[in-house]
Amino acid sequence: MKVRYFAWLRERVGRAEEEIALPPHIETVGDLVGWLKSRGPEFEGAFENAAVVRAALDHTHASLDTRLGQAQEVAFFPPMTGG
Amino acid sequence: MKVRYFAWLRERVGRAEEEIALPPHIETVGDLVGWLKSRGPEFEGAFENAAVVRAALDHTHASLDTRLGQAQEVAFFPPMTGG
Amino acid sequence: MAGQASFPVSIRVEEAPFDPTAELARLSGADDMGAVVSFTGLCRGEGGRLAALELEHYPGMVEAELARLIAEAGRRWPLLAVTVIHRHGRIAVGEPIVLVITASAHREAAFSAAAFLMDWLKTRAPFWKREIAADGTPGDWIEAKADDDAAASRWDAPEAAQ
Amino acid sequence: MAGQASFPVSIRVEEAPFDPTAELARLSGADDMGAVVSFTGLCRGEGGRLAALELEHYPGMVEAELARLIAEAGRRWPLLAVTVIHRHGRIAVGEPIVLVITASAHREAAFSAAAFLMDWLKTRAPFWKREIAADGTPGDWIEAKADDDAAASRWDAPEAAQ
Repeated sequence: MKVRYFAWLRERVGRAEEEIALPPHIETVGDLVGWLKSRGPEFEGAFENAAVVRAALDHTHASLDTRLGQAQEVAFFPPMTGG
Repeated sequence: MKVRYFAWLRERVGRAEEEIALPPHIETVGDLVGWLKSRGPEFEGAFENAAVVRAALDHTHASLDTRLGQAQEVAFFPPMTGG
Repeated sequence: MAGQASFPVSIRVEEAPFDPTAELARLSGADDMGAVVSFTGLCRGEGGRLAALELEHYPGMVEAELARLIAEAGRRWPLLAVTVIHRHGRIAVGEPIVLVITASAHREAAFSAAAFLMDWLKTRAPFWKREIAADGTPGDWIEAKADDDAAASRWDAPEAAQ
Repeated sequence: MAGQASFPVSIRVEEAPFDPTAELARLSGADDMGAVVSFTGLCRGEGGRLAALELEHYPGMVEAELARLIAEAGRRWPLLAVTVIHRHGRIAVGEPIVLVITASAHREAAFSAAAFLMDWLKTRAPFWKREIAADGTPGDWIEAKADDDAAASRWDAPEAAQ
């Protein structure tokens, strides 16, 4: 699965995207966040405040309890500030 | 005093404007309407439905009880339909 | 409703067609101009029934009333510029009739002021429309709509101005 | 939020500056197009503090999300055309960032749809702004505003679609 990061989340985790092999029992976006946070302090820091992290599955907004299902790409980013 | 008429009011009274010498005791826009209606059937017809007649004094919206005061120009017209 | 606006105001009432895009381009952005809203009102053909509209107006009062409406908008919202152009005479189907442009630092003020100006212009600026049928025959004067009165009256209460 | 709009839609997400007036001119008036509203969002200088904004975006998702927002607007109001252009990359003070154009038969639909699209775009389209100071130094990421969330949420209830 491709994971992408944007804006200050990208800066904090130190990469724009990566391919990950999903470990077993990771079923929802929230499960994935929990697993990512276990990978090191840069992830722990980036995801420490869940209230300001947004997610998308295959280009569609998702919430922490959205199931990953067959999604090819998951993205994490701060609240949007376009327009 | 100059009196001007617009749109279907102009058509019904058969003129776009006229100079009138205000008779005594005509103090408000409503008084003037009453006097105009006494001038003939075209005025009687034009002003028969007071609810659809608007007035302005010197280019400012006025109501039936607005006093004519020193106004130089009074205008009568239907509800506006610009824009 | 008295008083002058404290920002650049352009008011034009004219017979010739105008180009809304050229008018929008005329607006030079100040450092703090973050939002520009434009409204263009066009002559509808009503499914081929009409060739044009004929607009009568009250010269002098139109300009004075538009200036009063713009000054009122300036008291309600922090505006940086306003343009209002309104045509009179014969306006063919597809041509613009009216253009309102409002500029502000933020979008809410620009949107609200533009909607307010259009709603009040419709019920307060002395213009009257008559239909010209597809075969060129002058038709009826258009009647004022209760909808337009309702749209204008939503701005009556001071608390509606935010 | 699924589905396609039934009217002409133009969505562009690009780095180069665009000309809002040229985009407005591109809209050809249908017989029943009586109202066109445009919103242009410009880069403010914040009193000389900023030189530019740098906009990061999520290619692919931006276009998909904008298409969903426009389709939703089309379900709420009888629209005849919608254009949305949004830039990314470096945007100098005074330059346009975003343009939304909505066309309808009547002004209320065009105004409401434009305001709706801007409110939802601000909170749902994946763009992130960072300040570039007057001396060229990259500054902070701009934080999302509670005001913008409030503006977006006023469209949540179906009855707010009027």
